[in-house]
Amino acid sequence: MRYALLVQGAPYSSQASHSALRFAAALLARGHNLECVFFYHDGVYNAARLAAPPQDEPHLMDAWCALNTEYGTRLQVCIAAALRRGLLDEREAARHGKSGYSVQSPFELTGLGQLIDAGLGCDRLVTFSP
Amino acid sequence: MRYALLVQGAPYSSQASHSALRFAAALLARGHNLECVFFYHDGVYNAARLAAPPQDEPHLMDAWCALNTEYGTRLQVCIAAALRRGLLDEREAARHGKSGYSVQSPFELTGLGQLIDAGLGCDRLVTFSP
Amino acid sequence: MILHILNRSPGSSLVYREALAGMGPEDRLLLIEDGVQGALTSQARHFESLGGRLFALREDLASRGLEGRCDASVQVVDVDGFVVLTEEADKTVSWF
Amino acid sequence: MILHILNRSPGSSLVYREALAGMGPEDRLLLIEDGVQGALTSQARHFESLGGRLFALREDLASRGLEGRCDASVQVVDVDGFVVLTEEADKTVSWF
Amino acid sequence: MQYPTVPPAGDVLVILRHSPHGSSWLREGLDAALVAAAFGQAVSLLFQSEGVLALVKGQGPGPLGQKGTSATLDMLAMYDIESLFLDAVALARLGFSSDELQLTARPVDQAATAELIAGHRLVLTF
Amino acid sequence: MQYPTVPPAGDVLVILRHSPHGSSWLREGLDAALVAAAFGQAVSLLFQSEGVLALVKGQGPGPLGQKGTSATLDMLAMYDIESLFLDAVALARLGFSSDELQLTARPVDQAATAELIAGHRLVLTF
Repeated sequence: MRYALLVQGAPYSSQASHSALRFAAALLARGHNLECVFFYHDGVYNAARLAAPPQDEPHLMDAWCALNTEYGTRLQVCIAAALRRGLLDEREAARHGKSGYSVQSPFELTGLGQLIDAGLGCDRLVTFSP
Repeated sequence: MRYALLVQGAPYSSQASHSALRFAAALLARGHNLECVFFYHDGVYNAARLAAPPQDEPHLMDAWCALNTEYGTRLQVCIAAALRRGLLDEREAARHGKSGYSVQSPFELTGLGQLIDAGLGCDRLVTFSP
Repeated sequence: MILHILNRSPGSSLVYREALAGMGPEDRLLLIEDGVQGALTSQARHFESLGGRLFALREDLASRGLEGRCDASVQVVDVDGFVVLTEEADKTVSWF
Repeated sequence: MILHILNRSPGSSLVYREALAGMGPEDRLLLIEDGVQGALTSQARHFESLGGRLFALREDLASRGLEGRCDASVQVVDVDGFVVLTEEADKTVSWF
Repeated sequence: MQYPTVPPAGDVLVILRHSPHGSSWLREGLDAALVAAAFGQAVSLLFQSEGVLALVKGQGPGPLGQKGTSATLDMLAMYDIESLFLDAVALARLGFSSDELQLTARPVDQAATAELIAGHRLVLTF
Repeated sequence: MQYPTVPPAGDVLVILRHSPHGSSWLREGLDAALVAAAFGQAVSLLFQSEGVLALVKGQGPGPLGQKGTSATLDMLAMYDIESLFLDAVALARLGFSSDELQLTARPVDQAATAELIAGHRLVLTF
């Protein structure tokens, strides 16, 4: 089946990201496809490229990126939720006259329409919230 | 009296920052001093330098910075909470081998000891949480 | 006297029980943010043990359209009153 | 059949009431994260209307040291079982 | 009070469980509903639990001019979102009646809530 | 069960209301307690509500190896944090008894909780 996940919890603050990643691994192991993970509300903080967790803790961002590399899962971040929270890719940073950027590929800033598409287009959408 | 605030809510996600800023304005108007604002838990996200909120909404980061400029209030961010959430100043970014940075002056990354100091050294500590 | 500050509604969160458990006989409770729902006539019974020691923040009531629906047992204060409450208290404890 | 997923404990959050209100007679409820507290023998009464349709995630029970304290009415599933539950359901609804 | 026994079905049901101002959940949920409608989906809203407070009249800006959500509610009709429901139990518990609200929403009880959820292809809770 | 009528006073009381794994509140609260103790303050801990689950035996890592807090509890003694209290009502509600816990903490009832809060200069809730 084609799955999509919606993640709404900030990494390290809530268990949402951990639960979603564990669920992702299990569904892939059962032969399903994970089309995309959509990050909304505080879930957008998962895309913060500078995250530097202690070495004895899971590196959530690396785990997200591995989903993209190994399975082609798209990592889509709600742009409206991201901008107000300080998560800008190079293009948005330029557009807002800011130097530097805080989001990079494979995370992509995108509109909420992608969430609706994923929710209606995939066979299953599973939400992990704080 | 000498006040300190502890802010633990992410900006825009919870009302904590708005409440704290309003309370700060009121205590200053009554002639008190606001020695510092300490950011912990998801409150550290208030220090994200790239925040680009819509123009018809309050710019929380600018409001924090104004407290520092006008009243000398120190803006102290728990370094351990910040690093795992992707909030690094130039020094920490260099130390972790990352290009770019997401926190800048007048926000300062500091240890939790500053929170204890503020809590015991000031006359009042008021906490705003999500 | 300690000022306790509660920002959750008794209709969705049970933290108000711990806030009440932590209060001494002179302590005061201020409802802010979503906590002001507890000041509604329909909700104030959760705090009836407090007698005259229950407060709610006017600005948070007003922004929610709830200012006219407070229980008579609640003292409504604006943010300056919030500061005064912290001045009068030995310390504050926030419940969330 | 719809799979409802609840990650809050009935001891601190009242969202379990809305989750139950949203459930049809064939729907299932899976407790995850802090929600697994609801699977404790002491807490499972909140979900007694569900009969055999209450599940709890084994890994979240185990990491909290609660695996041995589940009520007999709860079906404990691991994360593979969680995926199976989503396969069998028409859709999922998360309550938090 | 009359409860619909068979609520209309649709593509997307957005359940709003949070009150205005305290968090961004309500606003972000409404945004998701507006976008779904703009993409041509048939959208229903269910104001549940504290979410019914979104419908209270006379709301204003929060501290620092924090935007609320009542202006967004006025946009629902423009987006053809007219399938509005509210949690009758929660409304009564908070001491409000339906005719005191900014918008008209159909009160639903527990059975109708479950039918609403079953009747939509995608259900998002905020 | 005996409740202390006059709990010891101290500099800093850290109230832990959240359970392990579900959020970072418990860990961040414990970190604050350890730092306060390292700075020479007399620190007390109160495990309240779901926070009493921090004391349950047999905890392990969460998904992906997410660290829990039980190793941190073992460090409390090293930091001279020996003034530990727990919410007797919450423990009973969850169906546990004091002797099933990883650490010994004195059960407190409502009156003792208020005294604990009054008896410390700084009270932080997590």
